[in-house]
Amino acid sequence: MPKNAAEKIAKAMKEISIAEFFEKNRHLLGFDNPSKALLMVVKEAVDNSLDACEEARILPEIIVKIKKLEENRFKVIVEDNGPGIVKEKVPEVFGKLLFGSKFHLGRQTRGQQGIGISAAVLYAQLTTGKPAVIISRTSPDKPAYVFHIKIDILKNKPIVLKEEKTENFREHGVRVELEIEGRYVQKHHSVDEYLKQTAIINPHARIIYYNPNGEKIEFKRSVDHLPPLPKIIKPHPHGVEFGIFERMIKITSSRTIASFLTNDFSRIGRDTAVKICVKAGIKPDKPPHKLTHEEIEKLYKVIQQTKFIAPPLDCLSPLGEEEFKKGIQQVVKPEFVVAVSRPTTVYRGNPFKIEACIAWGGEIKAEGPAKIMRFANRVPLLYQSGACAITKAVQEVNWSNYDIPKEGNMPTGPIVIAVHMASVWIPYTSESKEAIASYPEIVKEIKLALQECGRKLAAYLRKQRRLQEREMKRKIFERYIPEVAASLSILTGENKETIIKYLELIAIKNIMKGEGEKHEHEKEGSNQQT
Amino acid sequence: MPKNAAEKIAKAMKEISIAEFFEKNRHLLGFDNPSKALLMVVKEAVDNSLDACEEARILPEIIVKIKKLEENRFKVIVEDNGPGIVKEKVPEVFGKLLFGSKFHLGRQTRGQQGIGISAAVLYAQLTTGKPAVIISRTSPDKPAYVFHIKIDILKNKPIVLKEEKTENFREHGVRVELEIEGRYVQKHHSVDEYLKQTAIINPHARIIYYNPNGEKIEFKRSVDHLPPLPKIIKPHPHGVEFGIFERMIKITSSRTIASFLTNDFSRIGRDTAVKICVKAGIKPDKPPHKLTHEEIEKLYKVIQQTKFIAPPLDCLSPLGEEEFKKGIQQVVKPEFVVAVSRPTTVYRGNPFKIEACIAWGGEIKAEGPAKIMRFANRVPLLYQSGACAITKAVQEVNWSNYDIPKEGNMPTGPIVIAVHMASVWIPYTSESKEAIASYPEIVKEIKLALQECGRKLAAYLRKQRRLQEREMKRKIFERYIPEVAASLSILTGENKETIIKYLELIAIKNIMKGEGEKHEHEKEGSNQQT
Amino acid sequence: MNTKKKEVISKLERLGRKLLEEIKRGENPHIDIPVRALSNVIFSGQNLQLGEKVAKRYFFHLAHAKKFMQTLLVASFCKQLLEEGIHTSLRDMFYNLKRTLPNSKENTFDEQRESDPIVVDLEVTLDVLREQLHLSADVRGRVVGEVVIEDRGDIIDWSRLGSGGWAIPSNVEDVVFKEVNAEFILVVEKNAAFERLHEDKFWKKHKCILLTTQGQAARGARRLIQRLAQEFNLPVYVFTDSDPYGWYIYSVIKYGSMSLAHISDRLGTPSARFIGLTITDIDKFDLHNWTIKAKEVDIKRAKELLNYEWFQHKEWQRELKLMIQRGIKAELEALSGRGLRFVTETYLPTKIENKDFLP
Amino acid sequence: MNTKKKEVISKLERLGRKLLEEIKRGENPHIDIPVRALSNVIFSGQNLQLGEKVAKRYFFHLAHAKKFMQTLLVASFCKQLLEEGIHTSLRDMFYNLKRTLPNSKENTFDEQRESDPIVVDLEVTLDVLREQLHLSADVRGRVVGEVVIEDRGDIIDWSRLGSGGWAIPSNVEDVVFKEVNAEFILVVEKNAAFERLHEDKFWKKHKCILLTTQGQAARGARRLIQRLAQEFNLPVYVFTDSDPYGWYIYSVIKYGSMSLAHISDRLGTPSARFIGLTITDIDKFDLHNWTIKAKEVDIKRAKELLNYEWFQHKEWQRELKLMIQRGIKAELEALSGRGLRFVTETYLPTKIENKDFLP
Repeated sequence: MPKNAAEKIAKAMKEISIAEFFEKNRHLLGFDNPSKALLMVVKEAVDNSLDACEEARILPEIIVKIKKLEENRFKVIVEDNGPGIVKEKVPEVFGKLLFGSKFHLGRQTRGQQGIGISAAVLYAQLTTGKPAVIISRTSPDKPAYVFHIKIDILKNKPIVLKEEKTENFREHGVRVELEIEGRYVQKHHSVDEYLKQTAIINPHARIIYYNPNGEKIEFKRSVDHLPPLPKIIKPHPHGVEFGIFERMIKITSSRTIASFLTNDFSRIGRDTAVKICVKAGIKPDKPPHKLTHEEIEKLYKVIQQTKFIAPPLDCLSPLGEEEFKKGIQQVVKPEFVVAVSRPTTVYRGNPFKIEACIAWGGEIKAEGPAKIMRFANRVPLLYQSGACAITKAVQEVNWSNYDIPKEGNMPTGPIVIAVHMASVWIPYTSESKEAIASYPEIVKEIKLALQECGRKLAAYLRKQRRLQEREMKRKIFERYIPEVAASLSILTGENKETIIKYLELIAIKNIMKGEGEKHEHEKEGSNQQT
Repeated sequence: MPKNAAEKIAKAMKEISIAEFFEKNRHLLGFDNPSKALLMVVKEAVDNSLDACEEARILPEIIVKIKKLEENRFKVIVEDNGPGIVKEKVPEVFGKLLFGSKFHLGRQTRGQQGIGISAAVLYAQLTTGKPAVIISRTSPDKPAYVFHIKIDILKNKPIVLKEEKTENFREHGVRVELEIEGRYVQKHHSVDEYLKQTAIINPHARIIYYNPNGEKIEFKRSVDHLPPLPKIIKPHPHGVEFGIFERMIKITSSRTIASFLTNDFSRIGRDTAVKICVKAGIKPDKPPHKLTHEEIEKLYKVIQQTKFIAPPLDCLSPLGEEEFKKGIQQVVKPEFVVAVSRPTTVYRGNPFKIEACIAWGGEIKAEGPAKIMRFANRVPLLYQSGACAITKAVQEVNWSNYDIPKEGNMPTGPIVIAVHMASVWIPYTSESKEAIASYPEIVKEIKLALQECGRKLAAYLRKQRRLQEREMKRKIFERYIPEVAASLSILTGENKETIIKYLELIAIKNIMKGEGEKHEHEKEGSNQQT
Repeated sequence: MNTKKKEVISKLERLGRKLLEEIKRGENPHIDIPVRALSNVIFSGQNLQLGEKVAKRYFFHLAHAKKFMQTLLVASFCKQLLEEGIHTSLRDMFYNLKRTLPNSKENTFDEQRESDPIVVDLEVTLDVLREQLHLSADVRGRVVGEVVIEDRGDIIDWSRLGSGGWAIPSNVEDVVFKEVNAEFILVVEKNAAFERLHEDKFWKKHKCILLTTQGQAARGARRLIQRLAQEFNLPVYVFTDSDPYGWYIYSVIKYGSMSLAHISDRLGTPSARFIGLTITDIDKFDLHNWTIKAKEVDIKRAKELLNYEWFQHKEWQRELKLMIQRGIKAELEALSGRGLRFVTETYLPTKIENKDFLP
Repeated sequence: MNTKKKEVISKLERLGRKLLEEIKRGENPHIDIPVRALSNVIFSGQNLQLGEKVAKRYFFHLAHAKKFMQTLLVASFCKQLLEEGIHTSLRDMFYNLKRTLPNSKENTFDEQRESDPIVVDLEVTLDVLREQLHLSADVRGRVVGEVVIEDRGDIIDWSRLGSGGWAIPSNVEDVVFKEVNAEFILVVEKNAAFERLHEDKFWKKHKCILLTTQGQAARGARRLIQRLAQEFNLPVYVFTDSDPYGWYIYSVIKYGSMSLAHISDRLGTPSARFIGLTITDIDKFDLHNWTIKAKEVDIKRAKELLNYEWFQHKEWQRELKLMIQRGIKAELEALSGRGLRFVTETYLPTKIENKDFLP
């Protein structure tokens, strides 16, 4: 071993900026390739716009423009009528990774990690070197400001190249303009598809889209009220892991352990808090920071063994069955549609709700496997369908129970299956938020929702089939009666026309009779002559 | 819109610690479930040990102990004979995410992101609340130190609970002890399998493993020299993206743009640097920080259009064909083994090398699909086989060309296929480093290596078959001669034994003749009588 | 023919009148068809017979309508055949009745396998033979021996037909036996064995009638065996492959078949005995070298036979179990492994002399 | 039999001696076997014949060794058959020769489909018929008409065999025709049509010999047709389904088959004419209602026939192309669609009167 090996290594050690880390690992954020990058940039901006509008109780109106500058080079502009961002915060929102208002929020939002839009700015800077151009105005009384922002990657801090007032902007809202390398596609994973599905899952939003070919596509509002603003909730006692629990004790401002339990968690009342302390052998009025590691461990165990009522559920913003159906009808134009909203349930202490909608017939193409649309917190998921709990649940449902044929493990036919998961904390399989992890509780809920939809669809299809059957019966009798009459005429000598008249009378009576009626069924051996 | 909506949102905005981020997103680091978490903890510690030993030119000897404390609770101890870590750096190495010596290194190492071992500490803290216990000693002249370390998650900083000297430790090395929630499995994705494959790909390492059942498993060294230490290289001009290039200009200490190009990149000589500047319309002696954005863009474009020789290749630590074969032979015990080391080639300016090894027969089980072992920079990849470039390449090779049957798209039979990718920068599909992204250049190299192995294996199998054929021929003639003789005896009246003697003489002559010889081949109609 | 042509016609007319009456009463017309499934086949000890179960086939029932129509088409076709005094095959009948229904793409019958079972339906419903409906069955089987018959006015001597023998027609009701000089009837499953025995003049040497069914016995051959056995009190020995199919051929000759259980009394020969091959014969005559590995379907079939009421003799249970256990079977030709004339000179004489038969 | 038994035996012995000499010279012994692939079949205009190509089958060659051994096993077996004066079937021969080779698990023959082609090899190599090797072929076919023959010492009158007719044996070489009172021979592919024509006494009314091949004509039937046609100068009319298989049956009767090209001169009847069914008949006799959709394999077979030299007559080219183009075929029974006696009373008389034949 060479002398001072450890010292030499130690000299090389230094801290790494998060921006630098993600610059090298941009695929973790979804910027894997040019066509996906274009989609991601639009998606991050639109998600932020929708979140801000909801927060500020504004019916969103979003304009998306994509201009092709050169082959593989695009300008992306997203403008909303939201509340705007206060001047002081604009640089950090767009120029610092892991900065945001939603990370610590106990409530359902689209963006959550504080990475999305700044990652888009990082990507623009990396591929074209151009700064992001942001316009923000928070009220008609105040001026609009234009910012030119880059990111200091080694420090993960914004660099403001320019900041100036402008009068030329709408009353309130944000406009983001980014120049990026990208590729425009029109198929599966396209911006077009993303905006179409966004319109379905946000029927209260109006989206106007100018695609790179210069065409204008408008998705109109199909619901004219905002979804209720979800409440912020404190964590449920069963939703925290030990490490987080220990940290909460260290930083709490509560004076006693009992009030800590009551104040810092939902669903723990004063009495329960005292009982828990007693059971754990800790005085309820002991100051939290004086607890030993062993006491914290004991306390945690007791909590895990105690039953609490489920967390409050108004932190979610589900779509609602009617709204889901309207969104689908507006865009997909099916013959029949059914939606189911499951009761809210809990996963790792986090409330979540599954909504499913199945559309059938109409303008849906009949060939091939069913189209599956996946949504999480009102955001469409386009990539990694194979890794997603929704796809898994669709495959696990026994569709043949509902008379829907399968090919491989996917249902087929003129069907669109849409599933929405609303939750404070969606367990994505990666930061690019493309697939929901297959936790059993989640897959189970999705399956229950799909099964209920399936039953309703099957009932509809059965009714349609009964009507068809009656018609078929009528035609068949019409066709066979002359044959039977002719044969009977040969066997009996009775006039054929007479027999036909008798038979037609019985036929009418018979067709109208309930189809459910059963005759004693023939059983015949299938043996051939031997 | 309510008044001051933007202000209210702004108030909620704050910075998020990277530790906090990964705490919530631990699946990004591979800690998805208890059994995988156990494996990840062992893996991060062993990878660090191997890296440190190589850096310090020590033949590694690593002891891994897993003790089961309760159902789902384990103590993991990994001890090495490496150079140790200097006392001052121990807390940050284990208690701060994104801290390390290898992130900025232009050279192949196992760990790279500075997240691995501190993520393991974070996981331990989260699930059991216990601190990591670290012993480190850098030389026999110095004392060993014991640290008890936790992470301050909100600040991403280490908390040292205890620091004391100890005499009771080996001359130099590191010992890591973590208490975690986990689950021990013995199948596919097990610690056992990981250590077995680690022994294959590091034939110079001695690994002693005590599993939770108390059994001791030892993997001996099969090669007794260290792999050469890879050199650190400067970036290749074609290996940097625009954003990084722009930043390098901003922070360089070179005085002129020409010397910046010469000093900060590999493969740019003084003359080339001047030519590039001239072509970009920039004075070669212009100070770098005075370049405008447009000038930087121009310069970057000219560089992309200029041809350079490939980057230096000694930054890699390939295994070598002989070493790969020895590693496989020691552990897999096949009848035949072949290895191929491809020439180093370049992907996005990063040099990489593919090595492949195919083992056949012997103790390899004959049923089912071939076993595939994937390695990146001497680390086994156990998860996400389906998403990996190696698996993709294996599936794309036309194995039937080498007489290896396929089932679905996988080769089958008594075969182990092992592939190693060595590179300064492996493009993993996620931070948990489980699969290599399928970039065309990489898949192509893997396929070439596998095809060469395939050809050599096929040649071996053909030779075996020829020998078998000759033996078969001998047996067949031996069996048929009495029959032919008896029949001829009936047809001619000649004595049967006499005919047998004549025939045996001809047979001996015939078996020894080259198998390649061709008789005029019979052609017979396959029509049956009609 | 047992029942006169007129009687058959009036049975058809009665069926028609019944349906017409139902129709005039405004009822859903139906035909009562005795069920031919295994569940309604009864083993009387002597032969297989149909039980009492009857299925009703309605016209105004979606699942029955087409079959109802087809039944009437066949019934009226047969009435016309009888009235014109002409015979035809099942295939000709199919073509004669096949037609596209007006204003549709639907056919009266699409394939012959639709019209064939309708004929059997009529047989059981009216209790007549298809031959009585003037529909001829498959023709298969040849016979030799010292027998003189009269058929359609011709005098035919079975011992003087050269190497070919007499081809058994589908209808043997009208055959008159003029002279029968034989002590037993040997029924052989396969033509090759028949030729060997014929070349070796086995029938002359052993005073027997030699008959081959050429596989599963056609109705003509079964009726011929029955008539000869009953009218001249001749023992019948059946000689088949040693496998479940061969044994089932024997049981059909003896008891009748499940699908034709309604006419077993006119086709079965309950006095028939089984001469071979048995699995035991493989040991007795050292045929081990020429056995064949039983296929899965053979084993499955053997297990079915094990449960049939008419295979409940202990000897048959033994053979079947032996076969399943050893997983082997053997063909008649296996005897040639011991020499080409082994069957003529050793095997059959030994079995007959020792009365080594299975019931 | 044309060639005497002794001659056949000496042919076998000559083959043995040739091989023995090669062996004694230390050479790799081989048998010259004329190639029977399509590439070596020549159409003489009269019939199909084998060309000059010969394949050599060596003993000491891995791909040939087993077949070489098997050829000798069959050759020596046949020599013994001839010497003992006994006939047998291909299946019996297979069982007789099947044996496990000492010290191995290998059999001389595993399945009959290994031994059957060896017999044909010997036929072409020695230029003898399998019947001359005392191996009997498949037996199929029945015949009626005003003909009296002598076979194995029996006098048989084909007009007095009742409904069955005479079953054609595999070897008709030794049949002696005593009396033949007929103006033509009508060869019918299918048994059902034969029965219809027989019941309607077509052969009596039209003074003909009525023969059914019951599918592809067996060697016995083909030789019988040839002998009757040549020895009594009778025209032969062949009546098959309107599909490539029926037409190929006709061509085999007329020209011989590819796999038996070596003995076409002893089995073919070049003077035979095709009476029907043709695709044109479907229009002429309005049979559209009873055609069947041609399967892919039918179309493929028709395309093959189109290229055969012996189907190059413009009439046949027309029929084949018509069939491919319309994608339909028809069975003999289709004529029953027009009435059960349509074939007897209208179709055949019309065709014969108008000499509406295909070459």
